[in-house]
Amino acid sequence: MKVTRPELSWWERTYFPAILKGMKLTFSHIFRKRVTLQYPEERWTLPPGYRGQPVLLTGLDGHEKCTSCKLCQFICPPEAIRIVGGETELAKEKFPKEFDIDMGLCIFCGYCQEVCPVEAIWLKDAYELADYDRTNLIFDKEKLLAIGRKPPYLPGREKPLEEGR
Amino acid sequence: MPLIRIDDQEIEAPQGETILRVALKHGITIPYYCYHPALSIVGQCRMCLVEVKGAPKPLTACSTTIGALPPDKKIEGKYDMVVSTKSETARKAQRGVLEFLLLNHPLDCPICDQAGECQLQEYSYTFGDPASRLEFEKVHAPKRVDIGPHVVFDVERCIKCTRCIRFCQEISKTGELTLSERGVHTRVDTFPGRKLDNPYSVCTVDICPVGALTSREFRFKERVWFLKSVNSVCQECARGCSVRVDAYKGEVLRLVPRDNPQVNGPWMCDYGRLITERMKGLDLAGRPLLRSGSAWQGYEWKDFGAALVERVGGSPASKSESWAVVLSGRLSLEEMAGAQAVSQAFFKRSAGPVPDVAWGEDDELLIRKERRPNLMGARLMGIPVGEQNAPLSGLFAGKKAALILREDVVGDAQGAEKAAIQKALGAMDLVIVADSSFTETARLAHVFIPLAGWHEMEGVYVNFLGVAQKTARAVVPPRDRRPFHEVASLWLTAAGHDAPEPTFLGWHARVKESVPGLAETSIKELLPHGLQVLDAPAKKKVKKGEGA
Amino acid sequence: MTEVLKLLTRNVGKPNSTHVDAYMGSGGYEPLMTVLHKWTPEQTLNEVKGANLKGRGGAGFPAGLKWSFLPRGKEVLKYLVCNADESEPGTFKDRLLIENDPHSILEGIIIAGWATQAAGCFFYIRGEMPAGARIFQKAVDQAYAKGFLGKNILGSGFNFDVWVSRGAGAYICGEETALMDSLEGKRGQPRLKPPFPAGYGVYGVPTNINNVESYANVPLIIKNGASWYTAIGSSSAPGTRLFGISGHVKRPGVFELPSGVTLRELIYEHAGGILGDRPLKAVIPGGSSVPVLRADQIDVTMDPDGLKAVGTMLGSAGVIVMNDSVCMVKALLNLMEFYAHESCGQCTPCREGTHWLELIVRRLEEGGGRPSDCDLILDVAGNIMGRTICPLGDAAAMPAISFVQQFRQEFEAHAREGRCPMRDVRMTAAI
Amino acid sequence: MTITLGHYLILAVFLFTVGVIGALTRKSAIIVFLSIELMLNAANVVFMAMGRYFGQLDGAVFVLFILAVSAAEAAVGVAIVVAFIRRRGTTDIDAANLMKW
Amino acid sequence: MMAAVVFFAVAFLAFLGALALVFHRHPMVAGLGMALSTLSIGVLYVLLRVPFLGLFQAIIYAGAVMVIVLYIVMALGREETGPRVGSVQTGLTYVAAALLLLQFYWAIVRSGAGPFPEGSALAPVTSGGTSYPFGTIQAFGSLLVSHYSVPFEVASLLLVGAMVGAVILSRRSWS
Amino acid sequence: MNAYWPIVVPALIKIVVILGIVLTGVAYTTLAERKVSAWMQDRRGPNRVGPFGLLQPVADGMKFFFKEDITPREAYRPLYLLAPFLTLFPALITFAVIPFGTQISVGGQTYPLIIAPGMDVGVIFLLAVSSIGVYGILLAGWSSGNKYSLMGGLRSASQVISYELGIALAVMSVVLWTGSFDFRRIVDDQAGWGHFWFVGPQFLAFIVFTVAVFAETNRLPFDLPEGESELVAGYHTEYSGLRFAMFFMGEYANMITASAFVVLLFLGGWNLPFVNYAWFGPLWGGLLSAVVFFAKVAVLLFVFIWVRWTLPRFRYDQLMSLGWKRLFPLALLNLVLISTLLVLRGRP
Amino acid sequence: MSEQDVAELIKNPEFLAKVDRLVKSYPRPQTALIPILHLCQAELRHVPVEFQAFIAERLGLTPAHVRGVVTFYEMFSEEPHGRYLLQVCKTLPCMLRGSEALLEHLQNKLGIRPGGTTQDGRFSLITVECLACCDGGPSLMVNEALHKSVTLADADRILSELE
Repeated sequence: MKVTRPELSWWERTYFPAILKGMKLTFSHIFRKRVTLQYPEERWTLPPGYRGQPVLLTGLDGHEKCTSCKLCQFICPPEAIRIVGGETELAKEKFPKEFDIDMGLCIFCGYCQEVCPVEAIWLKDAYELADYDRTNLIFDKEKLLAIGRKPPYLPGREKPLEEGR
Repeated sequence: MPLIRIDDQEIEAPQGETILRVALKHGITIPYYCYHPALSIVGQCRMCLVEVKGAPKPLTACSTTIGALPPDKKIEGKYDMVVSTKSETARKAQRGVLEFLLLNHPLDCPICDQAGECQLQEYSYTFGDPASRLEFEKVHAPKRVDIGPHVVFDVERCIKCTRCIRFCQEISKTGELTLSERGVHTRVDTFPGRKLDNPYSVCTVDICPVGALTSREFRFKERVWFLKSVNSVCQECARGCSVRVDAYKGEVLRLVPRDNPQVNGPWMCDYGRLITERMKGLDLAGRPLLRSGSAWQGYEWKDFGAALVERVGGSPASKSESWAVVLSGRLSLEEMAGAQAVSQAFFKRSAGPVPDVAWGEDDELLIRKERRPNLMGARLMGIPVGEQNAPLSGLFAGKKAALILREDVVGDAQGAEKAAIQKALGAMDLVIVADSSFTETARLAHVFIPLAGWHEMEGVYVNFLGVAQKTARAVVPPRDRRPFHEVASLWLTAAGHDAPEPTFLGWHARVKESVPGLAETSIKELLPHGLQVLDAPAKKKVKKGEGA
Repeated sequence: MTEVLKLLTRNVGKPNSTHVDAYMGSGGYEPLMTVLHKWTPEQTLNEVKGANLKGRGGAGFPAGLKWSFLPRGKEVLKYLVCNADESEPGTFKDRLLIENDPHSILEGIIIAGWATQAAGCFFYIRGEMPAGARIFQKAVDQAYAKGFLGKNILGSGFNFDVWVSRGAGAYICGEETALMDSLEGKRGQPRLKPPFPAGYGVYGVPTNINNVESYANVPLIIKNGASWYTAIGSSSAPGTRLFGISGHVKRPGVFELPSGVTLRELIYEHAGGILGDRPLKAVIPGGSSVPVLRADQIDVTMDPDGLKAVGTMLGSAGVIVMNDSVCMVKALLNLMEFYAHESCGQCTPCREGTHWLELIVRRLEEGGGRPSDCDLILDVAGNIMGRTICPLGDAAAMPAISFVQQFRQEFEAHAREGRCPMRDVRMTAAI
Repeated sequence: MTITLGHYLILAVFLFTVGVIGALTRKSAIIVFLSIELMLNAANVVFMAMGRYFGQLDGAVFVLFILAVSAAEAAVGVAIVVAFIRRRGTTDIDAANLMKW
Repeated sequence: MMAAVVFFAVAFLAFLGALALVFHRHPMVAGLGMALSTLSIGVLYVLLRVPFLGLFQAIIYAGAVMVIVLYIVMALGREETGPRVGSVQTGLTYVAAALLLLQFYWAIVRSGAGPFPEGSALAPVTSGGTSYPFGTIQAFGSLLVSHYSVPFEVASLLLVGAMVGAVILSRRSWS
Repeated sequence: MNAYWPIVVPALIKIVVILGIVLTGVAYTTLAERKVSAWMQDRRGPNRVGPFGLLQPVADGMKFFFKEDITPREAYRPLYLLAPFLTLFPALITFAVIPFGTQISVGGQTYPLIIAPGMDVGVIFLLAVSSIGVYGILLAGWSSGNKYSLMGGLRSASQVISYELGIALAVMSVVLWTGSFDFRRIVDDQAGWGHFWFVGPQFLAFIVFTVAVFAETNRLPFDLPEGESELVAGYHTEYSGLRFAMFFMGEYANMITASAFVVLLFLGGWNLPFVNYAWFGPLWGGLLSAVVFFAKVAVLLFVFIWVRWTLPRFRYDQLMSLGWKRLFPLALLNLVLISTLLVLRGRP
Repeated sequence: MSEQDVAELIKNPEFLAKVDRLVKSYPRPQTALIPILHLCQAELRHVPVEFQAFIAERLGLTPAHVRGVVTFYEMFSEEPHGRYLLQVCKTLPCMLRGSEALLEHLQNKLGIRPGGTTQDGRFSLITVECLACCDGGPSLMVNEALHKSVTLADADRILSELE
């Protein structure tokens, strides 16, 4: 593409006018309204669909919905998810004996939520996950379930999946 | 031969051959479920419907045979048959059948072990409609049916292709399975109280095109797309079935037969597969150990060669006749070559004998009573093979030192024989044991060499039919175990002897020198189906599959 | 009004008609003796061929031609099968013959055996006809006693056996290969064709299979000659046919008529008209598995060509008549339940498709349907049609398609109103 | 203690000698060049000290000239070194054994 | 007293820098040694009451010449070159250096300037033939543009020539 | 020795005071930088530590103090350790010759507000010392053993050398004008009736000098040595903790020096138009002059920050071309013009 | 219960003779399977798995095969039905002639649903597909006896005769 550059006068070629104009602009900003959010005191209203802490959900029967299909483990770009599957007496046959998410690796992409066929994993609106110890960032099944949501779910977010097929 | 056209491809096909076989042979995709190359043709899944010119309705490719037309009736002047697998008619038929198959098939792919290697899944993507038109409750049937000791049956997932039933009728000839009920309630079933319990029962899992039959041992272990597969050889009997070893994260999770008409067809026995279960119980060896008194001392490999040389050289039993060198039929050819070289260099005698361990009986299909995969290899290498099940205590009588490779002579012996061997070994000056697990024999050793398991190394094995096959490394040994040929290189070089490179290829070159059948062959020829290096003695034919 | 003939049904109603002596008293077994003593098997075969006897089981394949497919010669082991598994809804003509005139069937079988030099015949009768089985078994025993069966029949050197075998309640066993499987003591699942029974039948032996009525025609042909036979009825399907009329007619029953008779005549003359004198709504002219006809389509001759012209088939000539009290959706539901129940479960489209059709039609009938269901039925049935091993798939699909095509408004009315519009109309039962 | 002219001269002498050693023994062209500069600086010290001794600024003027010259020399010298390295890939003056460029 | 302390400290640093230049294997350290040396000499100039010349020394030698040299050394990478220890030339050089030292010493002694006689004490600051005090820029400038005007111009010519030469030499190509 | 006390004690006091002011200035310049940056971006800036974030520099300093000090394996250790000092010390030493006010008289004694009052070649001294400062950058870049650091060092060195020419020539024209290298003379020449701040008569020099000073201090738009998008953080990429803090302080100290330099040469030093400090008495006049001086410096520091958020970074070849092809000729031209003017005016 | 019955049955020489006769009467023994199963169904009113195993061995078939056959055919059941098996034809021609009413009537009268057995074990009610007497619909088959054109009154009479 051909870009036509404006013909500049000698004065303009020194760039002083442009520089001064720019300085004026930046200076004027000093007096504008501040947009900073005073974080711990003020907080965002999170938009719906905000992708924060991934958690595990339970079904109406109180058991985790996860069937250990490992699609999330497969899709997870940073390989933050580790699942050990096992057989259960429940109708779903299979359940995760172990289910870890390494929050140190998680990039909150939400692929796991997207790919989960049973809507067992969900990115909740929690985002304050910092810790002093990396090992504390590996969230195991119990923890993920504990911070996960239990039915009955809040209205408006998403309807709980019908149990069974 | 009749000239036919399938889609745009002109093919000369033998008369009487089915369309499906011809198409498969020429790389044309026709979906199918009930057809299996090693089983009879029933044509009941109706998935392989194709359009045949002149036929009023689509025909099943698996059962429609090719015939010759008289010259004046040839289609388009030259073809005996014109088949279309992609025409609107054919596609519609395939789509329709697939829709029917999926009607009552549960959508539990996330749970199903077959997901990832499921023909129903694959064809659904290729041929099916994205959405189901069924708006009714699916027909429910029992799940997790305990159909046999190694097989679990999910009735809902079954698409009634009857491959498993035909397998039991035609291959294992045990007939445990049948269809029961009828209509939409038709299901595969056993007789009450009689399980699917034959030595080949897991083959039904292999041939099940969906996840209806699952292996109890592999069930829910791992999703198949995580598995890393290598071609290998089963180690459990002299048949040496061609297998595929599927492993994940350093653990061998299952063995699946590879279709090899020369050896095992598409089948393998349950006993061979259960090696994954037996491996779990093994106390897998770590690093080289030397014993003085009752204390074991661990070594690094780099120091171990010298330690070995010193221990052997310093032992009073340095005369050749005082050494017993017992090899195993579990050693690969390369390891045998290594053992032979070590034996000649340090003990001034040739290695052997190789005990011929046998139990059970040969059956009509695959299982051999000789339990070592490489006995024929030992014979080819010129290493003497003992009498079948001959007691081993005689080998150690009067000897002062022993080198025992991959054979748990103590653990495998019984009663008085066991005591005799224990006594003989206990009285020796120097016992060197090399194995991949710390066996009972190893407890009596002065030197223990940790060997890589068969799944952790490459090697060539010759089965009783004289077919040489190569294994590949399925798993990197989590601890530092090595195949014996590498140990041999270490040992020989530590003493200043010439030795090949401590690699499979280095020693394989040495093997080629001593096995005439292998001399002219390349490694490539040993893959994937092996190579007949010896005329087989009265070869008993296995029912052949032709590449399912 | 076409004259009711008494050829096949000549012995029906006679006292003691099932006894061999009665049968022989009216000239029975004479044709058999004729062929055994005077005719070669070839001659016999050609005579039947010449009569152009069309199979009466439904497919209408010429019987003589079918026989000729069997390998020739005495030395080749072959079997005959008589298909007495009459289970098509609306068809009940064979029961009449079996229960009233078993010997004419038996004679036809033995003549066919002579013509084809078969070793014997399996008489496969429905399990639901225990009486028929008993009667026929008795007839066989009598025939053995008279020497019409067994070794060296009537001194001709011809050995022939008849084995009576009962089915056990499976419509599909009326299909020839399923019947053979059933005979072999297996699940009655149809076999893949080819190989055809003429090459690979019962026990893998070349086998010929014919319907009861077909066999019953054979003595008549032998007795009177092929030319006599071809003169009766229409030229394309000579001979008389046993028309069974059921449903909403005043006089249901079996009528033996030449095949050229029209449907209207059959219903209004022979069967005495519509029950309750209500208007006619629909007719299924050839057993439940053929396409249905509307009331305005009944002026057709009851032969294959005539029915083909209105898009249906003669089938097994079982006419089911429905008056205007019938809800067509309910009628179809009944048929679909039948086929779903009777599908053997072997091949996919039939196993799954019939079940699905049943579900769709039931939903329509029960009021949960939607207008698109009509097209869904057509599409699903179309997917079954011609995709199955045996004709049961077609048999289920054809009524489904024809019901929807012929009575689409009624189906749509169900969907539209969310209920069966005729649910309050009680079907007339004239009992 | 007073600092005399001798102090400056002896310092200059030492610096100069070290410069000579560097110029003659080092391989690197850059170090050789710097050694020569060091010798110049030693001379400068003498100029300055003498000028101070005689109460004349002429020594300082000379120093200024030498500064100018050495700056010029630095420019040319560095340019030569750069060009040499470009051609030979080393600063080793032994590599400069050809009488042509 | 103060001046003596400063002198010895600075002289030591100058010598140290010189030694680093010649004997340190590392060209970067060698260069830094040279820089240290020149800076120290600059301080000596200040002690000798010509402060601005000392600052010039710092600006020109330390600030320009040495920076450019080090720049080159840096750009070359970390090549290490030591002295040619053991070669004949090295031996001869040391002999020559020793002889040189002796000769200088003899010369200094002969001249009566050393070692450190009180009489060779540096003279008090005088105007030195100009109307300005010794060591001031004014004095220096007037001397430069009057008595030394011709050498001054020649030096500037030399500088221009050197500049042109450097540019020509470091041109990659003439294209 | 007693003769020294009247000189040494006030000098020591002045050193302590000036260093205190400068180091505090450095600290708060960092805060100012962050605050002003924030304002210009409609943010608030640091406001957590202390009122309005005033203790933020303390917190930062503490943090630097406790941070781990890492020496890379590839680093050439002696020089790596030396480099930060070579950056910081020259930056601080320059304050020795910068006068920051007239003088104050306490107890009959008059103390000029400069650490080294006798230095009549302060301008050259300043130039000399700042030319030494480049060693720190050069050594840091080279000794880190990191290609980014090396590139940063090389860029910085050539940039500093290139722009030093402009500075020297611009200074020269001022020196020609006043005929002295003494800051005090230069400032005095800008004081009183009939004299102008040199920003007027020496406008070209002012422009050249200011621009060059931005480059000398590696500030935007000339912060190529740090160009984080290409060079991570330039020559101090590998430094952390206290050593990094030294670079950081050095950079801000240089900014203050540069601002002071500009104020002294062109903006009239502590002079204000129509103000005579003698009016306020010997003590208060002196202090007031110092306050005015530092206020001017502060304004210039603000300009530094202001420019940072206004102008984008130069490309390296543009930087060089600006230095050599624009500023250098301009400075020469200015020198010729000034000389001509002086000759025409006939001033000695 | 069924185990005992089977044990008795397969020891009953009369029954065994019948079986043997059937086996011999066909060209190949397996053809006798369905007739034998009919025998058992008639004797025990169902075909228990024990009998299936017995007959499989007798005929040289696998038990699974026999089970497949038993479950395939409608007339064999693995669970016993009542002494009288009432089979109502529900297919179209019979439906047209009132089989629904008949079935409803029987249900009400016996208090069982199709597939059920009365508590006293006398009657089992099932629906069957076409009995091939469409002209005589609605048809009702009681064990092996076929009743045509069964009115509700007929049905009552038939039942009462059985009691």
